[in-house]
Amino acid sequence: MPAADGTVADGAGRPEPNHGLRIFLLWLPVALVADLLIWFVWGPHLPPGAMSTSAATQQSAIKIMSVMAAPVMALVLVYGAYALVVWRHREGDDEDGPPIHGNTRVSVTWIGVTSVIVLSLAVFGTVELAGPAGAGAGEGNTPIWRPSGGTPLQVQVIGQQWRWTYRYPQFGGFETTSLMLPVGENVQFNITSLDVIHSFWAYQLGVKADANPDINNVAYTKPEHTGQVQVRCAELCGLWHADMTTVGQVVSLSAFNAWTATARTQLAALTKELPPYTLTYDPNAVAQLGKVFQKAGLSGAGGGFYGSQYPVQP
Amino acid sequence: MSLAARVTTLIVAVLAVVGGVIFVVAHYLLGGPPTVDFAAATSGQVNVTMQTDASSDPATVPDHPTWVSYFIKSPASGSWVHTTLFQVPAHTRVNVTILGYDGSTPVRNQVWGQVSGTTGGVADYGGKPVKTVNGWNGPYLIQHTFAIPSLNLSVPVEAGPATCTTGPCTNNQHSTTTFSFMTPAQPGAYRWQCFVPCGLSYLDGNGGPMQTFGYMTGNMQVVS
Amino acid sequence: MAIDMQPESDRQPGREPGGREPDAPPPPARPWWRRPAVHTALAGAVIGYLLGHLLGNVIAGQYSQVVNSGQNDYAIVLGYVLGTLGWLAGLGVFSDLLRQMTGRPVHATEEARDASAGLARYFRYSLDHKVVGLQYLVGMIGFFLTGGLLAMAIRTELLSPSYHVFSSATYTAIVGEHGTMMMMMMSSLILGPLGNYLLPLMIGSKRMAFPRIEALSFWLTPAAYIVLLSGLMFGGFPFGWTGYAPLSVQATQGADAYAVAFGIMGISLILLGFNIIVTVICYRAPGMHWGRLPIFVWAMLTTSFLMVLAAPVLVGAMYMLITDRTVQTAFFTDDLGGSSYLWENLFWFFGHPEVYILALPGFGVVSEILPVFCRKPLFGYKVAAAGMVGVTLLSFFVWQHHLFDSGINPDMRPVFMLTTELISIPTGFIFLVAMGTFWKAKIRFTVPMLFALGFYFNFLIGGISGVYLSDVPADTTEHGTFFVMAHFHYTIMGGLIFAFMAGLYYWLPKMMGIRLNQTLGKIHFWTMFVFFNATFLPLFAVGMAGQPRRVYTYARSLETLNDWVSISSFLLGVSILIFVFNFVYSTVIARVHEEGNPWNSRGLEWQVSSPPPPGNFARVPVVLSGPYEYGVKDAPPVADLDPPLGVISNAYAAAAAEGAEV
Amino acid sequence: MSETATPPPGTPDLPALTRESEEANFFHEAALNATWTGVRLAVGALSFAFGCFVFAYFYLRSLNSHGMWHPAGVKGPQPWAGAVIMALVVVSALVQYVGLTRIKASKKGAWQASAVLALVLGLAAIGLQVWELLNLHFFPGSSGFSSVFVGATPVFVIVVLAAMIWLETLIMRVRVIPAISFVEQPPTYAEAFAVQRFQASLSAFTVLWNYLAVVAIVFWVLFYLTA
Repeated sequence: MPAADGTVADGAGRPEPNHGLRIFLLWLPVALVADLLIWFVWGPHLPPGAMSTSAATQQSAIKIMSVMAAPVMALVLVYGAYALVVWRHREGDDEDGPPIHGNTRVSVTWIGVTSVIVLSLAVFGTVELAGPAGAGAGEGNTPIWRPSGGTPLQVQVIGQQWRWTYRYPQFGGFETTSLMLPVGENVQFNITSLDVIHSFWAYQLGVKADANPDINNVAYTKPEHTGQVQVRCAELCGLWHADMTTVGQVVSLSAFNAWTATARTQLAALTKELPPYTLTYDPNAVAQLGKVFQKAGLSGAGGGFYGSQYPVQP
Repeated sequence: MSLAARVTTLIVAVLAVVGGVIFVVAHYLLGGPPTVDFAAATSGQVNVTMQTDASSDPATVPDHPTWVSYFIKSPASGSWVHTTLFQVPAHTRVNVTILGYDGSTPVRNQVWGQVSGTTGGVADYGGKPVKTVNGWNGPYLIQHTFAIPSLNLSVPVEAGPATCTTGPCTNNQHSTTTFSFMTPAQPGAYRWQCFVPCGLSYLDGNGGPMQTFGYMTGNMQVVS
Repeated sequence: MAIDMQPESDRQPGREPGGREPDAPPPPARPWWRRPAVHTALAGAVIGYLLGHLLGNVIAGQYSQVVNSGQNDYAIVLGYVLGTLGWLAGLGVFSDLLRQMTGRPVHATEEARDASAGLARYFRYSLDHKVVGLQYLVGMIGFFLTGGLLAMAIRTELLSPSYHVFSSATYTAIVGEHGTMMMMMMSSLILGPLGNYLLPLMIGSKRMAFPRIEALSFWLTPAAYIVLLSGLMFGGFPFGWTGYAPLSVQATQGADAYAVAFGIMGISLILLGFNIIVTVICYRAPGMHWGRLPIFVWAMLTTSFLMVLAAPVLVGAMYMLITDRTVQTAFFTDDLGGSSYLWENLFWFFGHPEVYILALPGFGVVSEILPVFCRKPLFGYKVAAAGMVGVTLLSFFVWQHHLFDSGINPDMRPVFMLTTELISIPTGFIFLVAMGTFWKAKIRFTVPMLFALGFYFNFLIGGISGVYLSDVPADTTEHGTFFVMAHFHYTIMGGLIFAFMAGLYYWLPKMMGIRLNQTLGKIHFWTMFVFFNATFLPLFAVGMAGQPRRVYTYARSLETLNDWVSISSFLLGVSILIFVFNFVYSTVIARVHEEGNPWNSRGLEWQVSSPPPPGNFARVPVVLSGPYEYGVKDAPPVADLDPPLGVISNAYAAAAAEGAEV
Repeated sequence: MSETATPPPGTPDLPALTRESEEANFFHEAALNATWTGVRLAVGALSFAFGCFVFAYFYLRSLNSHGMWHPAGVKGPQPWAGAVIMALVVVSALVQYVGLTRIKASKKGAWQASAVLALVLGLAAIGLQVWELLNLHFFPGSSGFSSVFVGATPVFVIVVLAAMIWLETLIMRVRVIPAISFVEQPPTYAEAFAVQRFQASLSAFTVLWNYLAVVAIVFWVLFYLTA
């Protein structure tokens, strides 16, 4: 057996090096440096930032998982690189490798370590989910993780093809196309849709919840800094899905109060026409439909897909 | 098989596949409505006249004559073009006149009964300025909305007195909705759409014409 | 007909009751244009489509929703269904069934003649598993290239956030076609070609269990392909491959193409998996016990279980979508007692196993190739097999991780988070197996090995990024963004496609007797590997920065990254073109023959000549040792290819006696 | 291999073992096993297909969105039709099963008669179900229940139709097999193979048909008894 660079043992030559130790020594600095970089350099800038409690939770979750993933990834890569360099086939060596069919100790260790990592991740994820009131994710209509304290600010998010509107039930129930939130207050988003499934994604707030027709989906957050919030739709909802964006604002409490007072007066005429505030809206239940029908030829309320069988059709 | 036979088979197969692809791509790219150009007529203001029709003449709109759709009056020829794409100059006042030949359809979300984003915050229904209408109850009934969401422009369009089903229509049985707005300085494509679910015979009224260019949605192309 | 019982009778001595005399001359051959093949199938499809369309118009032409909307979903769906049946009838799929129903014996004579015919047999309903394998191979490459072209179109549009090559309508249609083409047609990318061709060779059989079902499973795929693409002629479908209701109920006729095509492909998957499972269980050669099964066969077996059990739910969901769109049931309409959640649950109950339907065969291929080029036994064979079984079982219990933000069962999220993270344990086994096999190996960097190594690199990134998605808080930022998109492209494009390429370079000498050009292969690998990573690695960042999936426009600040990705993806396309050139050049023009065992492999499939003779083995082989005994001193040969009389009958007699006692 | 296992070929009546016959026997045995395995796998796949509708049934029922699962005003399908359809399928399965026990005692005629009866009963069930679907006195989308009913029953009809086609081929195939072959070994391999394959196919069909009878009962309970 030729020993080109001395790393491969031959019968009379140098002893087989301790490959395990070598790989460990190569891996250790790589993993350490990667983890330190992730924690101290990259971590504070990881998306989605720390503008709200839920965004901060997500940021820390991504950071901690990166810190756990980096050594694992480094181990596989360092091992792979070492193997490809050291255990590559040498010209003229036509013998097969050593017949190792397996190693129970190695397998059991591997399974044990991965199980521990995975289970701790699951526990960690659950704790993070429960901690800051659902971590900004949609929790359905009966949320089990709620913020402590009094009733949060209620903001209803209504998705429709292809725009978001917002209702503020605690301020007379006016409806507007702009999203305005006060800093430092708990916010409860009640998210619903009038037609198909959308997904309300307030990027900087770390809030994402599907807007389902006829279903109220609740998400909590608490903005901690003022600034702009990009709102997008994260579920393909038809032709103009990509354009279903708005820019929201997180402002001081006094500015928010001033805004609601103004909006309430300005939109008073419109608010009178709106249906009473509810958590979901039947897309085709149109008040005074018969009256509309009598006044002018009705063409296609609700599409008439189900014809006269539709319960709310005239 | 001989080399010649193999290569011949290969060439025939490649030609068949390429032909198929070209056919589909051509069908796809050559379709689509035309763009009406208002950018040429720059006299400080642009006048855009459109009409809505409950359904159309199969000769004019062979694809979906039963769908509700818009027509735009071409400034060059004065004829009605079946399209929802038009081109206007940037930072210019646009005066829009919409002739309503369609019957009434209630809005789904009453918030779209409010006029927003126009000059003066109003739209004129038959000459009367209006700020907010109830799309379910009158006194003005509405049929569609003309909305450019990125400009926060939204105008409910008044329902016509009769339903014209042979678009483009030229009789006087129509409502008239007029409003003005300023085009933005930034050139690009600005989508406009209708927020009244008016796709008759589609689930919740939101399929078909609501999602197809040339009917109830389109692009306003702003050029510098 | 659920199960076709009648086996081939051409090799049986003696005469079957009611059958043809063994010595009688075969019936005279009909001229080629009268024999069922692709051209008669196309004719059947056209006739069927027109018939179905006519029928639909007669049934539903007067319904108000048809008259008003100007579309007739009944006519389209019936056209597709009858067109598919006509396609199959034109191929002669039903002729044996009709013969059985009228009490005539099944005649396999024409198929037997086709086995030795030239190119024409590849255009027929052939019952030879080697023919079906090659049909699948060419078909799958064609479907993959179509999907890839659509991907190029997507990246072209995303070059700029403001200038649009396509309209948003065209773009969503292209996205939907690309996603559906890749996720549904590629489900049988490995099991179709490599599975059908190699499985009997690897387990020492001359055939698959149900040759007619095998051929049927292939011939449904071109039908699904044509139906899916025909959706473009109706304006496409605007809801991606997931088809979330009610968007898919309200869409125009393109949605019918989606539902019918996906349904047809689902049936094809069921049939493919069904046949493979039965073949593995019942057709193993004597001595090929479970502990000697090649790891690739384990992968195929577990994948097939996923196909057979998950795909029926897909077919059911597609069927419900069709009934909602035609006869106006209200499965997915909330106002009428349905639920949009029902679709999400049913779709992902299939959709998550589907992900492993795509991934598991890749694990199998690379694990199979690794020992050959490491010249060592596979490390932890049992761990590898157990990992595949574990993935199979767990994959049925993770589907709600696609719905973390949807509001469905929010209190169940910790459970699904746990199951999702648990599944990474058996998935991790493939890395344990690979690292163990590398230990003190003699790694040979051939083209198949390069692709296998590329697989491990890509799948590592894909797998680790999957852990982020399983965690609900992290997933809230990542769900529905390009991060998810990058993640599953790493597992599918970087995993499945790299494994497929590895398998193709490795087994093509076996399947065609032709070796692909190795220099071009190396160029292909390096360009594909580099540009694949250049394309998809930045997409993680793009997604994290807030770009949702399936958008034709995006934030201006992301333009540089998107341009980088687009240009890389075009170069990735060029590398696929290098592959296509290599494939065509090597198989059609240069044709360097390779008849022996070029990789010096111990696989049973390499113990016969290339391509294998009709019937694969001269005698039923008796397997003597496992397939990975590299470096084992005095290991017995893999199999006795010419066992003495009596050995085989002892094996099956014992098995039969054992069965009789049960 | 429960019902189909006959003594393996190679008994003294048959010609001596040759390489060809050994191989033919091997693949013959594999084919019998494949039939046994295949039908059980098919039952598994069908269970997931029907399970899809059962899931929809219970899911929509528990959600009861807008109170529209099965509102009081909306009629259901006719109870008598459901009971008759279920009874036809169950009786057909029973008749066929009884016939199967007779064929094992070489009473081929008894099985033939029972199989024809089972076929007629099964086709009658299909016919009645189709008639019911064509004469619904409610609209398919009028409630969650009506949707599941209108969606699920055609699937069941299609599967039953496939089973009936299979039964028909069995009836055609059995004609050429002598009754004595079911108790005594036929003189040639080919004939022995044909008999054993028929038996394997028949027992597989019985598994499927009995399973479908159970499905018929489940659907009857869901759609007519507890709706």
